[in-house]
Amino acid sequence: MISFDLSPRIAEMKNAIRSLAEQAMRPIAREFDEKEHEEPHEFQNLMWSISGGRAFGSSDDAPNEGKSSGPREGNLGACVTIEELSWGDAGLYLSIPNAGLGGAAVMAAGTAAQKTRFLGRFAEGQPKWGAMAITETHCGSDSAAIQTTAVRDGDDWVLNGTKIYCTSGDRALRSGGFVVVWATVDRTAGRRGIKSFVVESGTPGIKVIKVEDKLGIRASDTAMIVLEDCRIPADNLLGVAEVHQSTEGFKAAMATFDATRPLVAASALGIGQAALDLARQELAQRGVEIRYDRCDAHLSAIERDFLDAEADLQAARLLTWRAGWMMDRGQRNNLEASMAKAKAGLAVTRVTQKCVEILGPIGYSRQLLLEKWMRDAKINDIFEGTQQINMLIVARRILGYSSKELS
Amino acid sequence: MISFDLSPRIAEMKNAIRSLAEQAMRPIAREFDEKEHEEPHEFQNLMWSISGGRAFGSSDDAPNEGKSSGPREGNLGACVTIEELSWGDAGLYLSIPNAGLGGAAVMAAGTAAQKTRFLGRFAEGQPKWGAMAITETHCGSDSAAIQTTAVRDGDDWVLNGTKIYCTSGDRALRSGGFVVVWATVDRTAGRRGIKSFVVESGTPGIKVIKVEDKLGIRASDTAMIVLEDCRIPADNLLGVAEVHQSTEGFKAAMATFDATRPLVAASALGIGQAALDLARQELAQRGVEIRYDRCDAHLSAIERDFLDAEADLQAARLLTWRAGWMMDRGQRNNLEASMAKAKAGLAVTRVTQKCVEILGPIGYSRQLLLEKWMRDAKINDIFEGTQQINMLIVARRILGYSSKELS
Amino acid sequence: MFDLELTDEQKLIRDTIVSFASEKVRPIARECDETGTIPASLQTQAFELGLIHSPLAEAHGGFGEIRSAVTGAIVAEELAFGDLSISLYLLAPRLFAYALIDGGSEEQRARFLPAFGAGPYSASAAVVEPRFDFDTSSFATTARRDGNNWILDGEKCLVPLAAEASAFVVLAATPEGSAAFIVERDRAGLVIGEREKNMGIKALATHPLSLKGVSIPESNRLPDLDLPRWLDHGRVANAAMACGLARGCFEFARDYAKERKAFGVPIAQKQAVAFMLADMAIEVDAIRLLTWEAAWRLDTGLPATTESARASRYAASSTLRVADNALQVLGGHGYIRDYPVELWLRNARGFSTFEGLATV
Amino acid sequence: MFDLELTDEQKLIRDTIVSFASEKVRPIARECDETGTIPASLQTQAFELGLIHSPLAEAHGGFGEIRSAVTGAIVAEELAFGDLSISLYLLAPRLFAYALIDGGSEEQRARFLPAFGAGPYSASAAVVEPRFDFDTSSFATTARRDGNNWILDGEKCLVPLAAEASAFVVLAATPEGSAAFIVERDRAGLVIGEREKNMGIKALATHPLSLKGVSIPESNRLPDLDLPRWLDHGRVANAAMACGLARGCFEFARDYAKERKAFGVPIAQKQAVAFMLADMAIEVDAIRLLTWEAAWRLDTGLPATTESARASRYAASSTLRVADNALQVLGGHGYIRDYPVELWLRNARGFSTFEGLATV
Repeated sequence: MISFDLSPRIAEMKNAIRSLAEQAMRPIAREFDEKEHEEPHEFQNLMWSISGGRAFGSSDDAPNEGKSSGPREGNLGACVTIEELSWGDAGLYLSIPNAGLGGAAVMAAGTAAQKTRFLGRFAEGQPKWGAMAITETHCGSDSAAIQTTAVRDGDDWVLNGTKIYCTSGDRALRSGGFVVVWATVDRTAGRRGIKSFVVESGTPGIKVIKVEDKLGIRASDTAMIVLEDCRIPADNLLGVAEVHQSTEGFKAAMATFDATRPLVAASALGIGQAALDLARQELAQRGVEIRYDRCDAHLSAIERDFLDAEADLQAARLLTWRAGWMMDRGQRNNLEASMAKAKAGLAVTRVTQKCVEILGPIGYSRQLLLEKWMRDAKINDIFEGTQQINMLIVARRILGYSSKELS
Repeated sequence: MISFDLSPRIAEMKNAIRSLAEQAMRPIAREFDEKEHEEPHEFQNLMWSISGGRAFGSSDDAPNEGKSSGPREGNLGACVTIEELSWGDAGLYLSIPNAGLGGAAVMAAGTAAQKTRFLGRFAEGQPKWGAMAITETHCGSDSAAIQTTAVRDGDDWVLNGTKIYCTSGDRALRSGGFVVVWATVDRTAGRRGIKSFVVESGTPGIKVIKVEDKLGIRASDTAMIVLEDCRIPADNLLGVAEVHQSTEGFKAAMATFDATRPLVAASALGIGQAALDLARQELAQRGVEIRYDRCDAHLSAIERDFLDAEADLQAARLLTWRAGWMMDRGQRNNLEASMAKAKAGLAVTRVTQKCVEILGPIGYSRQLLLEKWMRDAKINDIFEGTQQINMLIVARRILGYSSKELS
Repeated sequence: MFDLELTDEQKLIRDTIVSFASEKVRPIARECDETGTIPASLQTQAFELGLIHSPLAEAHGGFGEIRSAVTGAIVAEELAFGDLSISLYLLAPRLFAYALIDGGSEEQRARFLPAFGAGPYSASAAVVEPRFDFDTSSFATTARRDGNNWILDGEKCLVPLAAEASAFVVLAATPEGSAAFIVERDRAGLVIGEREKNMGIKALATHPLSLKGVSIPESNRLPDLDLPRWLDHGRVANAAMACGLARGCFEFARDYAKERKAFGVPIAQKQAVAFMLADMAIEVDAIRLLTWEAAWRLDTGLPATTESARASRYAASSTLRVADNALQVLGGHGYIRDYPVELWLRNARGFSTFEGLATV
Repeated sequence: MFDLELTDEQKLIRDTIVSFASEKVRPIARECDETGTIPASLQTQAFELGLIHSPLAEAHGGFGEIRSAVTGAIVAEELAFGDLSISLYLLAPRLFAYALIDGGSEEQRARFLPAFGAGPYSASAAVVEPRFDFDTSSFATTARRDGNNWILDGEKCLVPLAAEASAFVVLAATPEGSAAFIVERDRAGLVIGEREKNMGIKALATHPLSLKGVSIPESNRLPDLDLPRWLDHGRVANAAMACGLARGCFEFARDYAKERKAFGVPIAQKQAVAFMLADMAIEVDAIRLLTWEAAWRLDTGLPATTESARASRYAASSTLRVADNALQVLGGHGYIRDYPVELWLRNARGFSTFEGLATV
């Protein structure tokens, strides 16, 4: 039956995370924007201790897995949680130690043994990060064009190549975590040749050569990683042996995104909501209240902009929740995940830009966090599939086209 | 030296046409919207007598051609004139007897002898129309896919095929005018095979089988024309004999659009300006004045919408004037013509839709002409190259791509 | 907890309306628009579907069903997918009936509702006023006390079914705030004006109502109508209809774009067209989710003005964009009346111009 | 008659500024943004170009050139194509100098202008106030008469060159309307606040100015300044700079899109990208034409408030869209600071937040 109620468990979690965001994230948000590349250790340790290393939003966060005490709602829960964390600060959220995208890839494509082997470490010891390295200097959206190679040599794979834009890549390699590296076992085979490999922290031949300076989300590390004859055990290839021969490896890895795109969308929502909340509050302090049940002729330009921005964000939120809810029900959500990501990425870009404008010189100033949120927001239109890539996926799904028919 | 002044000649013409629009067009605009397919004879006769059959905006309207008494400004003048006529009524403007698009094609691609032969009739006798037939049921933007055939048979060409969306096609064939028909002399040759042929009124084998019911511009006739073994003299093929062997025929015909797209844009501007003028006047009557030098925080939503709409239209107007001005100077304006058409088509669509919204139930009512203008406006985003086709042309030009490289 | 699955009953209702809309409504939509008439037989069919009277008390000839705004939104979307004018035509009597069910006195219900239970019955409501700055936050139509009577003065417009309705619910400002009154068609001072001519919803006859010193007894005032709530229901219904219209546009443009070839391939294979269609698909879902959220709040008794106004506003602008883009995808075919898209564009433009016309 | 051809002189000026912007400005823009400083040597070069002092009377060390808003727009576009912050930095002294040329008394000109003719000289203007609803239609900063003096009170922000300027033109409301006053930096009650931190234009040092009972003599009031006209000039300059910034974004994104390959072809061959670039190209030209139109009206003495406000407003929103789309075309590369586009997006967002900062 149609309901927009969050379960008591999720609602409670939402409140708890909101408090955390207010108390542990907001106060240091500006600091770690300005001190780019410095670690918010205290916050990271706190989050490690709270979460027990579980990734917010990786599917191991799903409650009741295999139990019968209630419906699954782990993905929806993750959407709500991540929104709240990003309401606190999106850069700090991305700096939280957990298995991250790398963990999601292991969950999506790994064998049971691999899950145990690679994810177990997140339940113990010091904070750790997992990361995923896909993008290369000359290939972004076009993952099938990856140039990084993996060559079988006896019981090992030997990896060579350069990866860029690897979120948390530096931390993953410094912390005892791992990086999931997409590489081709056969450059002539296109996407059929693309497999994903787990490279653990401490493996010789992998190193970070640059951590990027960015427009926003500066508390998050974005690494450029070089692999030079990086040798890893044969069974660090994610999935069963047969993936070697098929496109299953690529598909499984791509399927990671069906789970993670709603989470990126959720992060976008948090930033957008933060901007709206602040703009409303600042306007209220100046005697401007937003009215909802008026026609345009009775609204000020600012009120109308605010209403439109808020509606856009709420539309994105509901699309995001739907994508998470479908995942929880075990339904394929490839279309809905891309819808949510496309809508939320664009909405948060516009919402934050508009809120800065609404507040004028104050909005543009670094006195408020608002301008930072506008900078943070834009990444959501870019990473884990740009706006354009997600629109392409939506279009293919609604039209029933293959990636060859609509490219 | 940069100037936005209209020459006295154009300014005077503008005023004269505005009076005409107010007195001869506005009063009958609603009538000939409702009586679709009826002829506004009185208006047409008036225009025939005033213009001497010269097409507003065909390049034979350029003053001082070959004389030295001043710079050419015929195209810019036509832009201004057509805007005023369309301010009066775009449907009636399109019903004015003249050589029209067919005449423009003769001017662009015809020999001197052909110009005399086909265009002379517009200086004498009863009102006549010229038309151009390009579109077919299964080819719109893709003119190179034309299926209508022209086969050489002795001293004749024999044409077979069906054409749709031929503006003034019915009137051209009833009035002693002509239709320029695009047909292929070799279906396997793509655009190289496309040539344009003049089919005169009264030629056996050409007939109108349908006049379309439309959303707007209902005073204009939009004909579906069938050619069945329609036989025309060999030298009704526009251009010199060599065009037969090259793509020049196609290119010359396409070049027609460089001249006519700014004129379509100008017509769009007239509709948009009419809507803005009316909205401003209706608002003023209700005590709402538009202020220009205020920030958003001091504007009502309606004022801001109005300002944005007006600015969009003015931007389109200046782009349109530029394209006409370049044509007058003999500069290639393919890029600028498409810029103007794309911008104006979209602007007028939005401006009229917005004005209807601004005036609420009154705007939606057929008591005012405003709702008609919204219906009329949309054609400008479609005919003589849709929005998308014009954006494609702009993109090709700025990127230096061929139509193969960017399709 | 969060759930987007319809109940089995809702699915059944939806499937029934889908059939009705595709078999009875869509096929006649163009003709109705061109002729400006809707066959009255459709009202009989709507009655058989229980569109109006199922929530009436059994004593009044209904089934005593509990109304659900969510179910109402599902029904309205599917009807409007068929045709907006016909959808408004069939649902208009609800404007009157539901106002009485929700806010009428026992006596008022007994006086008017049995007619709805007995068969198709025309009654309507007069909400909109002919002003550019009309909204439901303040009415220019006034009601003042005169002893035991109310005197109503003002101008209304866009009143559906006005030519045949037996009575109207009229919204007016009183010194104590806005209120709703029953005005029978034969009351002195009530003049039903000439049929309005609008750009869209042309199949639906709407009329202006002029009230000049119309005197009605206190017993014609709806004593218990939560007017803001009733208007919220109206906004949700509007948004749901916009969703149906937008979905119609999207599906038509999608199918067309897959069929229509240019430059050797279906135009849907061109990114410029494909992205427009993707945007349309996203917007249809976005409108529906915002609408359902507001509807769900109404059903659960939560405050819903923010959400219903948001859904209605979003739906109005988004549906216009969808319809405009659908026309653009069709190009020339979009502009001629052999295809339905120009009709949908005209109808779509209506949403933001007549807030409050439709309800529940 | 209508003409879009520059004069030979304008072409020469443009070419000079193009060289300067490409050789001296663009190469240091990123470093200036990151460090928050602009080399003072640029001011010397700007002086050599005559950017500020050429319209001064020869007696004041200038060339007595007649100012043209059109030429000014050409210069501002090219400078901002180099970098917005540096452009504002170099042009800021005009805020002061031109106000005196246009509206100062003989005595005021003799007192202040020779310094501009002698070499780089810092003076500025305080226009913007730190309010969300600031615009130039009404100032919260007040000036009231006190005998032969004026007492100024209020808060200003976004004042360029404030740390070094010898004097400011301060705009304030008087009982007779808005007026402009010269306030020397050492006047009692004038406090120059800490350097502001903004999202963009970070290379340019701006400061708030606090005026608390600042007393200045009547002779510091600009007697003949047509303030609305002066503000119109400012809007045109703003719009011209926005055009330069937008053009920079467009050209960079266009070149990138032709180089960058995905799925085997340059991304510029994908309609989604190509259409974004086409839109950017159209917008750049649209901004320029609106700007030139307003500038031409100023030069010919026609009323220009409508046109300059329109150009400025259009430019602000359009440039933001262009910059945002440029970033989108670059994808990940757009988001990192190795590329200039993120800097341009931050700067572009400034236009609608600080109307009135810049003037010819």
